Amino acid sequence: MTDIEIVERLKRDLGPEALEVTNPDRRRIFLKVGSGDLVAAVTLLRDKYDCAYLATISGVDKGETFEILYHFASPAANINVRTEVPKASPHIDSITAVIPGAILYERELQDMFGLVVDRIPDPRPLVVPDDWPAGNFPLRKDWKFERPPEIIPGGKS
Amino acid sequence: MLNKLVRWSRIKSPWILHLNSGACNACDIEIVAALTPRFDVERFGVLLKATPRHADVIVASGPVTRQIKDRIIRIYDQVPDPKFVIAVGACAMSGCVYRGAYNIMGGIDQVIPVNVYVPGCPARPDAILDAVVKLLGKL
Amino acid sequence: MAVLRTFLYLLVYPGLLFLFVYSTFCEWFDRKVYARLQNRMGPTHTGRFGLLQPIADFVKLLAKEDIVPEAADKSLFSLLPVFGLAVVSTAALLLPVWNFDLAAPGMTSFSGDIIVILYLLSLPTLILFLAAWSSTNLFSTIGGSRVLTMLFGYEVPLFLSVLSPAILANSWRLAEIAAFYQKKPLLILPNLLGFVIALIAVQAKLERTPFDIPHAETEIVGGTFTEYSGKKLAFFRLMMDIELVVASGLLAAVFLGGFPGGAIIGFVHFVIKTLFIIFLLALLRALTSRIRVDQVVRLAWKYLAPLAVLQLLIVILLKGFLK
Amino acid sequence: MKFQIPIGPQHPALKEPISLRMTVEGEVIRDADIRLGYNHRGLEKLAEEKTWIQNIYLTERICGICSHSHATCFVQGVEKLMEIVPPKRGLYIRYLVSELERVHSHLLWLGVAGHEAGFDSFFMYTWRDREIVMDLLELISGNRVHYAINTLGGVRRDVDEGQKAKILEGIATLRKRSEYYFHIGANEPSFVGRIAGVGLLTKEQAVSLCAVGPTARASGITRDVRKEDPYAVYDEMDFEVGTADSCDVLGRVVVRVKELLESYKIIEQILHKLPAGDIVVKAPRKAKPNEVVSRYEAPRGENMHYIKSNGTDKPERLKVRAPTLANYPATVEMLRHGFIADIPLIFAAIDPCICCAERTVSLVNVRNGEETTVRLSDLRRRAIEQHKNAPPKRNAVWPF
Repeated sequence: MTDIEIVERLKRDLGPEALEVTNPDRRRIFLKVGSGDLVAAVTLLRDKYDCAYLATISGVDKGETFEILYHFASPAANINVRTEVPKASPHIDSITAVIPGAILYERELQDMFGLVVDRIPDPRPLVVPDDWPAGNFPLRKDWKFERPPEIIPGGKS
Repeated sequence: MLNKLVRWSRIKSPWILHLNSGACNACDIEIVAALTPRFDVERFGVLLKATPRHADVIVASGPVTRQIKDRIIRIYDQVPDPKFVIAVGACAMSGCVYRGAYNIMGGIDQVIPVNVYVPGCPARPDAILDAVVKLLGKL
Repeated sequence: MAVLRTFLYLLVYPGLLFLFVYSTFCEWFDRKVYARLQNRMGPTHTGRFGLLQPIADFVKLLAKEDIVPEAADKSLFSLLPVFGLAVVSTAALLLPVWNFDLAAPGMTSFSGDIIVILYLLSLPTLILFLAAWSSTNLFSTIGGSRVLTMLFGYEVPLFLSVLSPAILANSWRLAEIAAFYQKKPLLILPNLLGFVIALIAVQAKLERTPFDIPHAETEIVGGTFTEYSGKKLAFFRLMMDIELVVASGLLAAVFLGGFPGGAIIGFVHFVIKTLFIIFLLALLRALTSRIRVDQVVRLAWKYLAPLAVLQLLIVILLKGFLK
Repeated sequence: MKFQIPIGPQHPALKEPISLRMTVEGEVIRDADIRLGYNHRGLEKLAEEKTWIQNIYLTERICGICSHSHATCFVQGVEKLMEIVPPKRGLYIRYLVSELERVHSHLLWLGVAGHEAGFDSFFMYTWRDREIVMDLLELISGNRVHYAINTLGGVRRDVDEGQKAKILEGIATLRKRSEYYFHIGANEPSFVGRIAGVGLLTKEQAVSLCAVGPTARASGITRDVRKEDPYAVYDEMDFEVGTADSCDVLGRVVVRVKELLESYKIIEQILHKLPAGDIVVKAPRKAKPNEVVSRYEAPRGENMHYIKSNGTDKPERLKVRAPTLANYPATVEMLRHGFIADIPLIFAAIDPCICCAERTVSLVNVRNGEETTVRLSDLRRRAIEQHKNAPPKRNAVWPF
């Protein structure tokens, strides 16, 4: 299956759910869906496109919204599903029911961006170190960090 | 006389504990490489020990992450006196490229006292050997 | 005079001082052989050829801070190393190298001393278990339970295989067994199977690879010794070293024809034969990887014990045939 | 009697800090829980504050063992963003180093596996021979561990004829030795007794838990980015993807040794085909706003970098997915119902590179046991179902 065929097939299968399908590079396909259609799209990819292998989930802080990318890989191509959620109500559905291996990446999203993943099997709050203050999400662009003062051993501090 | 004997034995038999506080593995594999036939630290009586209770010298590598800080102090306390710390690699000295990252507290000397610093990213096994020998020469 | 002699006997030769020197030498030998088999040098720079390395380790540990954990049973925790050292040193006195004279058996050579030495060799295992248990560390506890589990595995094959030469020699006294095989060296051969079994069992008793399960450092950190430091650790290490000497001496006395020829030549025999056995043990240590505790028990009961029984059978039949 | 034992964060089996909490019953593990965060350094945030060139050296220091992998994966992506094509010779040298790194990493792993199993002689011998490849890497790049040979648009150092001959010579020695180690690893009874049938991961489990690299290939999945998505020079090379179907630690040893032998083949081909010409082209300082997904087959499995640029000289977002992270769910599956004695082996079998996995993530794994039985998730049900179907070869037969 060539890239163009996959793009055509995706457009046909998903219909209006596919907001945008692009093919910027060899074997790289970016598919954009609404955040509500995500689980359906992932299920379709897994069942019909041989995409059981989820490479990772990346989040990007785009100011007003969070962009979330699910990177799938199949022998034919690398399909990246893109979806966006508003920063005001950052809710996204969990895909662990479809792909169990996604759990780590979803937890990472929760930790780093403060996204809320609905229906995640293990929603324990995961903060980076044990003593991490709540409400700090390091990968948000507006999160700033101040370095603690360093001690110079044996000298002036 | 007795003091001399004890000092001699300390110089001749430093047992090390390898402590990784969030390093990138490079210094760690070089420390392990120092045990292997090419470098072979056992010639000098150096043994890698598993528990802090048996060790004399802590060989620490890596910047200190926020999560592991308390554990490092606990491990340092578990080592019986007299104890020494060798900071291996640029990260253990100052934080190296990670200096300024939000989860890094800086070099290992921010948490426990350090006796010897070994520069290098990563430090070569020869340099680590040299550090152990120099440390013992200072006794 | 007799009191002085007893003192010398207990403290200098073949007592503590000699045992200390010889066991550290054996440890050095073991480490050196092990290192050479791995293409390394082993200790080199402490004394000539690194000979003083184990002594340096020992002195350094003596001079270190001694930590007793809060939760540990303090008196037991501190007493056990000394007790263990005493037990193995006592066992060492029973070796027939210091009392070769059959006509005038000393205090430490009597009929049945082979049984006593075997039991004295079992005690360190129990001491290790108690030491692990009293230090209350999780890893120590696991190590302790592993010590006991292994004890059930190797003890029976060891006893059976050591007793079969005794049966053939028709004696329960080490010196007599050794003398019997000196007279008829060919009879050593039927015991070869028993020798191999005893080697493996001794390896397990000394907790060396492939049986270093109780203190497997990649699994349970220091295992039984996790909480020990300073003097107590030094005593435990010395205990293990002396146990190595005693066990190899026992095997040499029983399987390799003892130590004939008076104080000097007998002593040379002792050194050569124990070093040979230590060499074999080091070889075994270098050539194998650690096995699981369930595999130890299975190995012991499935293969070692039946083979030891077979060895007994061979010996009994041979004895009937010789008569 | 059930009790919990902590493995780590400072534990001799782990050269890096991580905490495994095992619930054990006697010697049998009932449950495993992984707690990361000890090695979390916040690299992804840091990368947003550094320029493209600085980031090469930062990504190189994600991990010391697969340093070249991360740097190459990053550079590959950035070159696409900047729309520059490195010259052929530069590419060949870059992937020559990457194959040499695979050799060093797999030899290192073989030794560590031996060490975890208490087989120290094996460890010493493989590490002795690993020094050969370390010398070759030092010869090419000048460094033993962080080679720093990548730059945007090519590589920084050329290979001359003398070096070529040296590398070929070293590879010939290593090939002989690797075959011998393969013989030992697959035949030494006490070693095989420890690794056969340990750490089972069926093919279905491996697929559903998204395992990668040798862990997946030992379960019969032929997933190799070099073959599947041939980047740069790999479509010109002739090599096979080594797989095994025993699904246990022994299979992982076999896969890694097969990969070693394939790597020697690739190195020889690269050296014989090495074209003449430049090794580097000049790269612009900034990249146009765009995004790219860069994949790379590291020694431990697939590396993936998602890079987004915003027109400046710094990345908007750099997402690093290291192979070890992808293997953690599979590891928890493998550990369950194993023995305490198998923990270091199983854990080492994924060749964990905690520093890779943790540049920004913290996670506690899917939990089994009392707490989650209340809300029986689909994941847990699946895991149990699959476990029932696993072939009953948990207890290895003593091979005497």
